[in-house]
Amino acid sequence: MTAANLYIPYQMRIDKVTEEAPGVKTFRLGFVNKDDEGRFSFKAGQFGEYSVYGEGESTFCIASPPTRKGYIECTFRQMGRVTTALADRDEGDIVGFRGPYGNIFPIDEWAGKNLLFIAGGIALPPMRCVIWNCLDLRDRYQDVTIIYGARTVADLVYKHELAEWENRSDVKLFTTVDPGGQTPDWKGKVGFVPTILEQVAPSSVNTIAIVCGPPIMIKLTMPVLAKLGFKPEAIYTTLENRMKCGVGKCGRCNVGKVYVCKDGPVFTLAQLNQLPPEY
Amino acid sequence: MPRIGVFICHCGENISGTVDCAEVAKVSAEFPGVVHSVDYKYMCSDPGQNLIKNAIQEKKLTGVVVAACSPRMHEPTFRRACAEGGLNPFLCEMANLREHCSWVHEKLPATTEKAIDLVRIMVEKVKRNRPLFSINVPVTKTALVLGGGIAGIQAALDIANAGHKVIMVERQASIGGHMAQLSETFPTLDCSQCILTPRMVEVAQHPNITLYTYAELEKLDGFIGNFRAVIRKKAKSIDEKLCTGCGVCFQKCPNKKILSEFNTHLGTRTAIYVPFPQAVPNKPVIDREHCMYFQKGKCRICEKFCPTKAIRFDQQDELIEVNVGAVVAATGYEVKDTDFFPEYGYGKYPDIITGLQFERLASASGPTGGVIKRPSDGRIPETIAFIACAGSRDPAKGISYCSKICCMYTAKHAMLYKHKVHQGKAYVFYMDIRAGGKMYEEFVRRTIEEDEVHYVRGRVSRIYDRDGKLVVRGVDTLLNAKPIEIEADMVVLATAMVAQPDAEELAQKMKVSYDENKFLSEAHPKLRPVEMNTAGIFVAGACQAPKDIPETVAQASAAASKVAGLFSKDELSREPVVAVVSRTGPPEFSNCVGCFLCESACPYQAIEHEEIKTRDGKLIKTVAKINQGVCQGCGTCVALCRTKSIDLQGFTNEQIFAELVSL
Amino acid sequence: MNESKIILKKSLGEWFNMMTAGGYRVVGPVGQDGQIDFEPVTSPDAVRFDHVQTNNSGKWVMFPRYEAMMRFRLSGKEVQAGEIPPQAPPTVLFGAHPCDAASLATLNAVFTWDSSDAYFEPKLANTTIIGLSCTKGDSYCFCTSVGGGPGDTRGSDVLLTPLDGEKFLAEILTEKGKSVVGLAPQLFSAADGTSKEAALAKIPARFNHRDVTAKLPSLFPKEDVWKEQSLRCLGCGACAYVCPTCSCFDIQDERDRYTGVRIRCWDSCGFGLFTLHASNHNPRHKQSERWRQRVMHKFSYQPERLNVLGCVGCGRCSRSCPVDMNLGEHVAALAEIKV
Amino acid sequence: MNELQQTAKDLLEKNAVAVVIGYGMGSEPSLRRAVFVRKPDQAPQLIFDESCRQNLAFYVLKPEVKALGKAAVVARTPTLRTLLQLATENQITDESVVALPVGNGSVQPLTNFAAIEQYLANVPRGFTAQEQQELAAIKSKTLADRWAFWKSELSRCIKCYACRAACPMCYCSKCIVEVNQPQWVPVPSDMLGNLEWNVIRAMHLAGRCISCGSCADACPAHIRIDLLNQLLATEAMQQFGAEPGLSVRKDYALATFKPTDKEEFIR
Repeated sequence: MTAANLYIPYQMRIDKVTEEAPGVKTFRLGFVNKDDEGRFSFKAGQFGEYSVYGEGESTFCIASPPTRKGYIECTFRQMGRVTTALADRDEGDIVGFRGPYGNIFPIDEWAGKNLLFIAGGIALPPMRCVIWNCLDLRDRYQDVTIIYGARTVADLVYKHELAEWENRSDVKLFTTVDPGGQTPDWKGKVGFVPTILEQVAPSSVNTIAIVCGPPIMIKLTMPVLAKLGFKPEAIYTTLENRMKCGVGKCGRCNVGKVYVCKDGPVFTLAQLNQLPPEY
Repeated sequence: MPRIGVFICHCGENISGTVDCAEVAKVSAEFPGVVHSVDYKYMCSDPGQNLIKNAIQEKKLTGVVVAACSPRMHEPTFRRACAEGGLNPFLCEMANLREHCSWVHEKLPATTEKAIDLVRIMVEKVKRNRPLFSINVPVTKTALVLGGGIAGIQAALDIANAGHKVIMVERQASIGGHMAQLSETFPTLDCSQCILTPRMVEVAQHPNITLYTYAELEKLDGFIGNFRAVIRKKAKSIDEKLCTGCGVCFQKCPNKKILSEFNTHLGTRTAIYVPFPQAVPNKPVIDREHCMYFQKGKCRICEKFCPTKAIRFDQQDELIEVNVGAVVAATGYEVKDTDFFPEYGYGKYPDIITGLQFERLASASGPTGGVIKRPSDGRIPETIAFIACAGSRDPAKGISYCSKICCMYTAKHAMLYKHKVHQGKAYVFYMDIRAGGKMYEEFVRRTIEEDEVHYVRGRVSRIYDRDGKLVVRGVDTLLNAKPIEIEADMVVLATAMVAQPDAEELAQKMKVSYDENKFLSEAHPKLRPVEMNTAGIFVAGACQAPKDIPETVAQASAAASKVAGLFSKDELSREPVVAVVSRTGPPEFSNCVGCFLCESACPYQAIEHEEIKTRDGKLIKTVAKINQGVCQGCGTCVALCRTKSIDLQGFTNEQIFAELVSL
Repeated sequence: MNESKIILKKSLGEWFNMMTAGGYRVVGPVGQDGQIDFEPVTSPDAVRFDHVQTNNSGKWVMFPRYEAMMRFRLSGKEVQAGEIPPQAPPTVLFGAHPCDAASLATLNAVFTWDSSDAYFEPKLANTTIIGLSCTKGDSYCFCTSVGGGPGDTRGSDVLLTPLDGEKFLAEILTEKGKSVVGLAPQLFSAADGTSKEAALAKIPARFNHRDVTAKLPSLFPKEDVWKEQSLRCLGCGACAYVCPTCSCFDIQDERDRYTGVRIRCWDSCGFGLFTLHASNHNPRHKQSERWRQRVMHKFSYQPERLNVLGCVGCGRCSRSCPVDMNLGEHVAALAEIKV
Repeated sequence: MNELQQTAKDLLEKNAVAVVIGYGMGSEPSLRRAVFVRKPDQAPQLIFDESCRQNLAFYVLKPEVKALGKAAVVARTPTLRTLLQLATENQITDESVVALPVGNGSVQPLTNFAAIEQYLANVPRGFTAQEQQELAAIKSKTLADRWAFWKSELSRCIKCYACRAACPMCYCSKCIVEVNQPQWVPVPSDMLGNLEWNVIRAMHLAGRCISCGSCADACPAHIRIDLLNQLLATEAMQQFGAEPGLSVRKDYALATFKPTDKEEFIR
C-alpha cells in the first residue's frame, strides 16, 4: 500500500475473534504486510477506519493498548451495513484498516495522579486501550479506579478482563448493571453508573476522570463529578461522531470549529464546554 | 467470513449425466466463505446426509448449500439433517441443479457453468441467512359455522362429533336452509325434509354445538386459531327460555297475509311465525316489518295470549363476542330472480314460476299439500313446460357459469309432475343435459323413457299469453331447427343459482376473496378446495359455487376434517417465513412512515397498526405491524414498501439482492 | 510575473487548438442558455462568454462527482486490493469567473490540511485556470461582499477581461499561465494600456464578511434566527452540489460479484443522514441545525480554522435553490442582527 | 387587502390556524417564495399570481412547520390533490390542515378533506395541452431514441435529491437511497446510480404522483423528471384508472387489484 495515498487501507488478517456480548465482537488484527507493521505506531485514544472490502468503512477506536505490540484490537457492535459484514468475518479473513487518526489521551501528563475510569456499555472499548496502557505503566500512577456499567450482565464486555482487574490489588473495579439487568448469581452492583459513582465517591484530589458512555450516561455523570469536585479540565471523554475520511476533509465530524477526527476524539470537559452541543 | 459447506448431489445420473458435479464442487470451494465442498452420488441417502452432519461439526459450518433437486422434494430432508448436525435448519438452502439445470439442458459446458452459478447464488444467500425459529400460535378449539343449511349442519355435526365446540350462526329463524324447502331429492327421490330434519334436531341437541338463529356475523378479526367474531343476534321479540313453542301466538296473530319466504311466496304466514312446522328451534320470531304493534303501535294480541308471557316487544339486538379458532363459511346461495328475463314473462304471468317454487308446490308440506296447482287459479296444469338454463350459461345476462343442479332437478320436477298428473304433458327445453353424477344419467333417462317427458333441445325465445294459455315458443334444434310452439298451463324456469345478495359484504367482513360472481374463492381450485386464502377459514356448499346436496355434504365434511385437523394440536407451528417490520433506534424507531399502502396490498389482512409511544404514553408515530399468525409470507408488502421497512424472513431483501449481485 | 497582453476574440479558437495539440484537455463553459456548464470543449465555437454564471461550478475538474480510489477482488479468504492511481490529465479550465478561481483556495485549504490528498492535489497542480472577468452580474452575485470582485485575479493563471466585443486583456499571472500563453505567443500582442476596470460588472457589496465571521459565534445559540431563515428550506443538497467550495464527500464501496471499487463522491451537510450515527442518534437532527452548519462552516469555522472563507459569492446556491433560499440575503440579514 | 389576504387574516385572528403557508415576494421580481404568516398583520405579505408554482403541501409535513401548529395552505389544484393523497396515506388528518383554494375565484377555506374532494370534483383535470404534446413527443420516439433522450437527461443528475426534497409525496423519513442493507441505489452520481435513482423514484410515485411539477422546478440540472413521472401517471391512469388525490379512498394502483385492470404490460 502506498503511504502517499491515505485512502488506501492496510490489509489486516483477523487473528482472533472474541464474542464479548450479544452483537458485540472483538477482533485481533495483524498486519498482512510486515513492512506495514514496522511503519505503524499509535497512541492511546486514537481510532481508525476499518473496512470490509465491498461493504465500506466504519470508524472505531483502537481498543488494545500501544504497549502490546504486533497487533491491534477493535471491538464493535453489529449495527449497520459495515459492522454487520464485519461481524460475519471469521479468523483468517482479511479486512482493511486506515489509521491511526485523531489525538490521544495525554497519559504522560497524568503521571503521578489518581485515575478514575467511568464507562457504560459498549463505550468500554475506547477506554480499554488507555486503561491497559496505564496498567502496563502501573507504577507511574497512583490509585486506579474503574466503574463500569451495562444494561444487563450479558451486555458487559471484556468479561475475562473485568475478572482480571477484579483480582488485581492495584485496581479498584466496580461493575454494575441497570436495575433488572442482574442475574441470580450477579455479584456486582445494581444501579445506573451515575448512582454507583455517587456511592463510590472517589476523591477528586489529584485525580483525572475519564468518562465514556452513551449520551444520557455522560449527561447524568457530569453533575456527579462536579459535585465530587472534579474540574472540567480534569475530566476526559472521547466523542464518536460520524466520520468518513478520518483526516479532516470529508466534513462529517465538524462541530463548531473543531473536527472530531483531528482535534479529537479525546476532549476534556472544559474543551467540550466550548463546543456547540452537536455531538 | 461465514463458513459455508456446499454439497453437490449427482442424483444418480439425473444431475451428473449433464453436469460435471466434481467441477461444480471444485469451483464452489473457491467462493468466498466456502470452507467445504464435496459431491456425492445420492446426497439424500443416509450416508449423504451423514456427510452434511459430519461436516457441520468438523468444519464448524455456519451455513449449508445442498445442490440437488427441487426444495419441494428434499428441503425438509436436508433441513432435518442440518438440525441433527446441530445447525439451525433455516441455515440450509438448496440449489436446484436438477429441475432448473440438468433436466432442462443438454450436456454442455454451459450447463455446468449454470450449475456453478446456481450454487454461487445460494452460497451468497445462505451467508446472509439468520437462524429462524418456528412460530407457534395457540389454537382456540371452537369453530364458527356460518350458515345453517345442509352444508353448515354437516360441517357442524362432524366437527362437534370430533369433540370440538361449534358455534353455528343462521340468519333465518330456523336452520335447514334451502334443503328444507325441497320436496324429493334426485336421483333417489327420498323426501328432503325426512332426511334433513333428524340432522337439524341433532344440531339443536348436540352438547358441543351452540346455535344462534336469527343471527348474523357482524365482524371477524384475528387469524388462524385465534379469530374473534362478533355475532349480531337480531331481536326475535320473544324470550326463548320461556317460549315453549306452543304456537298460540301465531294462531292468534291477526296479520295472516304475509307472503311466506319459506314457501317462496306461494303461501302466507303471520307476523309472529315459525318458518315451517319442523323448524329448529321451533320457536317463533316477530317479523317487525309486518307486526301491527311495531308498525302501528297497537295489537299485542300475541302477548295477551302467550301462556308463558314470553313475548318481548322491547327486546334489542344483542352483540355476542366469541373466540374461535376456525371458521366454516356455509352461507349458501340464492335463486336468481327472473326479472331480468322479461321475454319469459316471469312476474307478469303468475303461472310462470321458478324451480324452487315448484319444489314447494310438489312438497307434501307445501302450500298445496303436494298437489301441483297453478298459482293463478288453482287448476292442475295439463301441460307444463320446464325451461333449463333460464339465466345460467348466458354471458349476455351476466351469468356465464352453469348452475349445475338444474338439469337434474328439472328432470326430477318433470318426473314428479308426471307421477302426480298422470295424463299431463311435460316438456323440457334444454341446451345440454349435464348429468354427471352417480345414477344421474340413469335418472334423466328414466324421466325421458319411462315417464315420457318430452325433451326439446333448444332455447325458448319467448313466452306469452294466448287465451289463457302460456305459449312457449322456441326452436327444436334437433329436428332441423324447426320452430316449436307449445301451449302450456304452467312454465317452470330453472333459474340460476347465484350468490347470496350480501355475499360480497360477508366476504369483506371475513377478509376472504371472492370471484366475479361473488362466490367465495377457494385457495386452490384443485388441491385446496375447502380452504380459503385466509388461513383458518374454510368453505362448504353453494356459497363457493353451485353444488348439489351430495357434493355440498362431501365438501362440508371435508371442511370439518380440516377444522378437526387444525384443532388436533394445541398450538400451530408454522414456518417462520413471515414478513417483519424493521425497527430502529430513536427518534424514528422505524423507517416505516405509516402510509399503510401495504395494508391494502396484503391479500391476507396481516397488516396491523402499531402505535409507538413515549414512556409517558405520548404517541410518536403509528407504524405497520405484521400479524405473524395471519401472514403467509407472500412478500407483496415487501415489494410495495418504499422505505424497505418490511422484510420477509428467510427471503430478505439483503438475501435476494446478494443473489442477484452474485450472478 | 503579472504581464498584460491583448488577444483577439477570433484568435481564441486557434489558442484552444494549440492547447489541445499541446496535450491539454480544455474545459470551458458550453451549452444552451439556462444549461451552461463547464464541460470538455470539443469546438471553440461552443464556448460561451455571455452568461452570468454556469449552473454547476468547475470544481469537478479537481474534485469529481465520483472518483474510484481502490479496486479489489475477493477469492476464497484472500483479498487482492490495489490503489487506483489518481487521474490528473493536464487541463485548462477556461472561462472560470474570478469567484470560481477564488474557490480553489478554499478547496486547496481543505484537501491539503495537515495531510495530502492523493486525488485532489495532482489535479490542481495539473490544471491551469484561464479566468474570465465578469462584465455582467445579477442580483445573486455578491463576490464583493466576500473579498472578491468581478476582475479579481486570485486563483487565475491567466485572467481574460473582455475589453470590447473583439478583444480581451490577458493578465498572465503565473508560470502555468505563461506556459499556456507560450503555446501560441503569436496570438498575443502588447497591451495598449486600456484599464479593465471600465469593462467590469458593478457588484455592490451587501455585507462585510469579516464582521460576519466575527459575529457568527455569538449568533449560534439564536435558534429562532436559524429556524426562521430555514423554514422554507427543503433540505435538498442542490446548494452544496453546485457550490464551488463545498467539498464534503462520502466514501463508499461498490461491487459486483467478487470485484469492486472504493469510491468517493460528493455529499451534502444539508442531508439529514449526513451526521446520523449508526445508533440513530443525530447531532444535527433538524433542518435549521443543518442550515446553521452550512452558514457557520462557510463563514465562521473555515475562516477560523483554515484561514479561508468558505464562500466566494458566486450565487449559484441561491440561483439553483428550488425555494429561493438566498444566501447573500440571509447572511446580510445575519450581519444586521444586533448582539 | 385582497380576498386571500383577508381570509388569512380572519383565520389567524380567529385562531382557527396558527400559520398560513402561502406565497410572498422572492429575490427577484419574477420570483415567489414560501412565506409563513403567523400574525394577522402580516397577511398583506401573501400574494398569488401565475408565478406561484411551488407545491406548498410539502410544508404541511415539515416537522419545523408542523411544530408551529395547525396550518392553512394556499393551495393550487395540484396542492389540493396532494393534500388528499397525503390524507389517503395517513400523513395528515382533517384536524391538521385547512386549504385555501386559489385560482378559481373564491378563497373559501376548505376545512376538511370532504370539502376538498367536493371542490376538486368541479375542477377540470388532466394534462395541459403543452404537457400532452411533450408526452406524445416522448412516446412517439423509437426505443433507441427514447433511451438516448433519457440517458442524456439523466447524465446531468448530480444526485442532490432536490427533486425528492421538493416532492410532497417523498415524505419517507429514510428514503430507499439511504437504505444500505442492501445498498439498493449506488450512492455516487454516475450513470448507473442516476438511472436507478430516477427510475426507482418514478416507480415509487407511479399512481401517487399528482404531477405538480415541483420535482422538475427544483432540479438544478433542469432534468425533465416531471415528464418521467407524467409518463408513469399516464400509465397508471390508463392501466388501472388511477387518479390519485381526488379522494381519500384507499385505492393505490400498485396495491389493489380490480377486475377492470387492463394489465396490458404483462400480455
